[in-house]
Amino acid sequence: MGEEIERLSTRLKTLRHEKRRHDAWLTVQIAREKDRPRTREYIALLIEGFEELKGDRLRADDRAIVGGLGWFEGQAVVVIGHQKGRTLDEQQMHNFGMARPEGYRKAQRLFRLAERHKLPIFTFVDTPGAYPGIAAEEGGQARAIAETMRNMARLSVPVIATVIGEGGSGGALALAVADRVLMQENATYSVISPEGCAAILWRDAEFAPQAAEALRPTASQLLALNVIERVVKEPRGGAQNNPENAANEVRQALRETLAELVAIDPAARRAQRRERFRKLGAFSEGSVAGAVINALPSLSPRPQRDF
Amino acid sequence: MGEEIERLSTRLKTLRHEKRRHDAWLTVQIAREKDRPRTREYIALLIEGFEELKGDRLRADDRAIVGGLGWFEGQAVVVIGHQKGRTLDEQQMHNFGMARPEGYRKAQRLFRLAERHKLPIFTFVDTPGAYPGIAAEEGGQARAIAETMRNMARLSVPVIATVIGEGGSGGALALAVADRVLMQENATYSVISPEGCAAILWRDAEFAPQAAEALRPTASQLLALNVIERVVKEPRGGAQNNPENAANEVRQALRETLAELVAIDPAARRAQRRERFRKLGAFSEGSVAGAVINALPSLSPRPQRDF
Amino acid sequence: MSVTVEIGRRDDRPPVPPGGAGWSCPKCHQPADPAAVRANLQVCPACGYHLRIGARERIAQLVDQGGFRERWAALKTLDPLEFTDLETYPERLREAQAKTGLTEAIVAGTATIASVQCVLAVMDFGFMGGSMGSVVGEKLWRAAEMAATEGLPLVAVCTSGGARMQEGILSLMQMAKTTCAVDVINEAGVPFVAVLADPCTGGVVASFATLADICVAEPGALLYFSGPRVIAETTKEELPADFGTAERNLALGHLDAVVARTELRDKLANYLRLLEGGGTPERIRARRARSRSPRGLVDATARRAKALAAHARRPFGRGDREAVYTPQDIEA
Amino acid sequence: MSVTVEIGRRDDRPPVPPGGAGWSCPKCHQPADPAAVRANLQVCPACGYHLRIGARERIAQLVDQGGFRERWAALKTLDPLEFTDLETYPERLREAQAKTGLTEAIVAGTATIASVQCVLAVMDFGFMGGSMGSVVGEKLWRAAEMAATEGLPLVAVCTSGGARMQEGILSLMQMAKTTCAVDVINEAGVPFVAVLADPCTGGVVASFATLADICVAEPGALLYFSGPRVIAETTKEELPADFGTAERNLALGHLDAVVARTELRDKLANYLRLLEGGGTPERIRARRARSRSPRGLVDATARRAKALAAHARRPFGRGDREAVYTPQDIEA
Ligand SMILES: [Zn+2]
Ligand SMILES: [Zn+2]
Repeated sequence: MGEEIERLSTRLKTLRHEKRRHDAWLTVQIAREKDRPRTREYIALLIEGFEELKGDRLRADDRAIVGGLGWFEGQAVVVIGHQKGRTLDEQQMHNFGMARPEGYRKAQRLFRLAERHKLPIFTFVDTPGAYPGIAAEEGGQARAIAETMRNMARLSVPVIATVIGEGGSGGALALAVADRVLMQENATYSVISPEGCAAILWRDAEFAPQAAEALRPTASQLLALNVIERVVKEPRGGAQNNPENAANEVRQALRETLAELVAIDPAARRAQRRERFRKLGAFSEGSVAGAVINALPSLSPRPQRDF
Repeated sequence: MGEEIERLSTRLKTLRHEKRRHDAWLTVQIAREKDRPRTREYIALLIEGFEELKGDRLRADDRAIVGGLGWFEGQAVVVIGHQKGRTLDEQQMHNFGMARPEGYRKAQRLFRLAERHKLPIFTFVDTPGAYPGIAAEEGGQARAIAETMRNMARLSVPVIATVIGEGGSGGALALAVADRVLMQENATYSVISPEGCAAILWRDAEFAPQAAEALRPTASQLLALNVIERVVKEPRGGAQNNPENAANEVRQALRETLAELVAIDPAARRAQRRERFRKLGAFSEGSVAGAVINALPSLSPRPQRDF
Repeated sequence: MSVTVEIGRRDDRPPVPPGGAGWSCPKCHQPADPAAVRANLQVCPACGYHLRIGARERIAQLVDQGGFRERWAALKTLDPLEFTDLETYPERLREAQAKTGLTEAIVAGTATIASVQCVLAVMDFGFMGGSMGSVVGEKLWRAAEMAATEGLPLVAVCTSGGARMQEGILSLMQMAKTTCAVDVINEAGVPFVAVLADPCTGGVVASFATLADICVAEPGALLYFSGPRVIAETTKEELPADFGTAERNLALGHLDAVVARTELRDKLANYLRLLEGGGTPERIRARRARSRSPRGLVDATARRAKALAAHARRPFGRGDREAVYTPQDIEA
Repeated sequence: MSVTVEIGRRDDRPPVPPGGAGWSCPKCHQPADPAAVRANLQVCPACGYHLRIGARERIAQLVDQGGFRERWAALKTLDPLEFTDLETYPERLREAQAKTGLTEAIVAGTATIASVQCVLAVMDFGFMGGSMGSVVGEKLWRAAEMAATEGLPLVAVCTSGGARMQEGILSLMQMAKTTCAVDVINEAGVPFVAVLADPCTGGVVASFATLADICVAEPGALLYFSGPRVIAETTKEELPADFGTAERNLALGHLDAVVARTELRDKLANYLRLLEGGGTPERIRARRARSRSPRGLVDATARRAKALAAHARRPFGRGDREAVYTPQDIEA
């Protein structure tokens, strides 16, 4: 009987493991779902009187990032988000949501506009990553991302980032140095794509599902790691099945989060934002017993839904 | 006898007029003199331990503007200037001192460096104007100049501009929104080149000497118009005849002007800088008798030197 | 010191499009009834070509009925350099005044645009090519200062050939002066929106105009610092056919939007309301009190009234400050 | 909590250039005496090719004799994601530790560089490709905080392959964390100079490294966010032969200067003195007092002493403030 218990226990472990892998990989697929609502859809559903503001004031208007002004429940806000597009034409026009330095600099100049006029900022994150082209690199992609993060960190106005699809690497983080990071149930956020990770560490992109599991890119996992503050529910099967419903969930999360942030003094808010990112990391400080810093809550993945 | 007086008086007027024209045009020639010391020469003669800092942090390093850090009499300063070059090779390398947007943005980022570390700024102005090329235009020449001016206006550190050669139009002014503007005796500073002005208003560039006279671009004339604060002496015949001596005159002017500015509270200094430019202009406010504002001192040109 | 003049909702001397009764569009060559073109805000009904309009017609198009009070109309240019080319500067000024009926290349005052109160400054290309001299600079300064002092947004409609050579170096200095005026505006935290109309070039586009919070242009407007002739002469480069157009500038990141004249009024009002959406409760209350004056609401549509109400609801939260800028605030 | 370790002026285990006794330059293929190459700071005497060096050798090259105290050496990476690919993360860490003799990809502490006191953080490409995980981020944070608190400049020598995938999202977050650390530095108004050594890529070059006041690179160093392989795979573009080199980046406006390793120490000292040249008299007096400690001046040359004196003379004037930045200070 002891043998049987061990056998069943091993089998259960394997199954759970496979389920985790399956869930992670499935979420990656849903996050990339072609029909998933994008930044423009959420703007249309959440923002009244939206006025798009184009250009980086330097050399280009990057259509992989869309930005402007509009009313959110009676409050004027600045909205900035990656724009992927749905049809192939749209996707090409928006470069699949992969921003160039011009896009990040457009975001920066909209931050300045928001700061000057004390307008809260909503960002929507939905990108496979920053565009890896020669002109983008040579046009200062690295520093453009760094500056965007620093300028977000410096803002005195409230900033809320919502990950609505793929949150890919530095190109995503550049719009997410926020007071609060919200994340839709089926969105992902990771340091590298599962395929990229598999190609490097497994030396074979076919191991993407394994990499997806290892990277723990799902909303519930990131909540456990304190990387996000809130998981935003989606309609069964994903936001694409009912965009209005998905938008309403986002609306409620934004409303409650904004109310929370508005109640904080701007200087304190900025200090807390910095502290939020300061705390992210997992390390121990050796010799001293019990001096483990930044220990994390359990990471055992909790089942989120049934398929 | 009355007739003779009239005749002589007319003749004298004509001769004075011709002398003014001659002087103005001659100064334009000296200001453009190929061997005249340029920004780099003054840096070498005035600044110890100069460290050139390149690049706009966006897309290029414009060699028409040179900038960096160095010691001026024991005080660390940021130095920024148009660079023309002397030999044809040098001139081409520096694009004849005609800056592109990248050059003005380099100046802006050096302003930020100066502001962050509370370093006074010296600028040297020596340009026929901003570069009128397609890429420069489309890369935002207009806004680059506007932003540079605005950012200079906002600085809390002391800023001294010295016109050392040609001060040509907006391309020159972009580095001259300073607390004090100094100008070498044979430098010029004007809204348009005499040739350009003649081509438009006389419809013939041959009238450049007439235009030069009309534009009143010389240091003594600009002093009378309150556009500059101080005329810096040059060796007989021009700075090129004795660069060390010319540099020593500049050094003394910079030393005295900096001492004056350092004694002012930063906020007051900034307010005064704004007021300085606010006052420039000549207009009257109609109906009210005696309400003429911004009336100017006599403009009768005083002879400056004998040739 | 300043004189105020009322301009009605419709200019009583609207410039008839070129060609009078037998007008046809200079772009698409379609004939049209001049009255219809005027009613279409001097935009060709067939192809959307935007005709140039003077300052007074522009104001009439933008403001609510009776919604403009001119200020600083008594400011007059002097002749500081005693400038003479083929004519004297005073002669040129007199000709421009006779031709346009204006005293200078800019008209400024307080205005109500679709119920939003603001300070409005409008340039006139017909007056010596909209060139910027001491009076243009001074009126812009005063407009900016009034906007800052009264907590009103500033709207500038810019069209200019550049600096006014006849004022020599002093015209160049207006670039710095108007730039400092923008700093006054920014420091006060009030909105500044610029509309660039055909053509907007030289010293104006390289100073206050492009420093606005929101900078839009009319379709087809030509915008550049150095013109095609200077570029061709200096560099021998071949210019693209659409060089300097508003549309090309939009793609190049230099404009927020290209806005058709027929939509300009509503867009401006929305921009201003949105930018004021982050002001302090005090400022909003003050604005609201002003906006409630009967005149201000005469032609407010239901949508506008709703936006206005929403605008008033907007609580921003504690710690919000009036002065946004500090001396250290050097931004790109 | 932190442990301090002394590192001498010269590393007692200098890495022999590859090939040992029979060394020849990987670039110009000229043979050279390894000892001569080491004496030349691991730069080929024939062609100037800069060999990669580890953190301890770098520190030894830069600091004055006895002029480094390591801090925060006890910080150890955890395995927050229980990450396993072909090996577990703890296994990879142990291998890296065995290979480099370091606990992590960064060594940080207080230093004296040519008599200038500073906080120094040096990365090591040999440790898991200089990848940035939680410990790299935390050490940088502490270095920045110490610089801000003690009024010392920060020098960071950066070489990295990017984020450490084995820490998943937490490695990505170090980009934001180190960026915030730069904000701490800027707010305190202390200088920050970064040296980019071959290679410096990915998350490091897209966060704190390129936000330094002065950002220089060693000759030939490769610097990029996305690497040639990713670019080629994604875009099929053909890369220029010198893609990503320090020299090309200099021409593209991304670096202040390219500095040869043999000049780096003196340059760094000059940069730091110049950037401190605008500090308040109080800060300068405090620094001067520190610099006067016997150790600080041991190998100060006459030139340096003169600069130091000049540095102390520098009066900046009244109204000078310590905190340069305000929350509103959003700069490009
Ligand atoms: Zn037409
Ligand atoms: Zn070699």
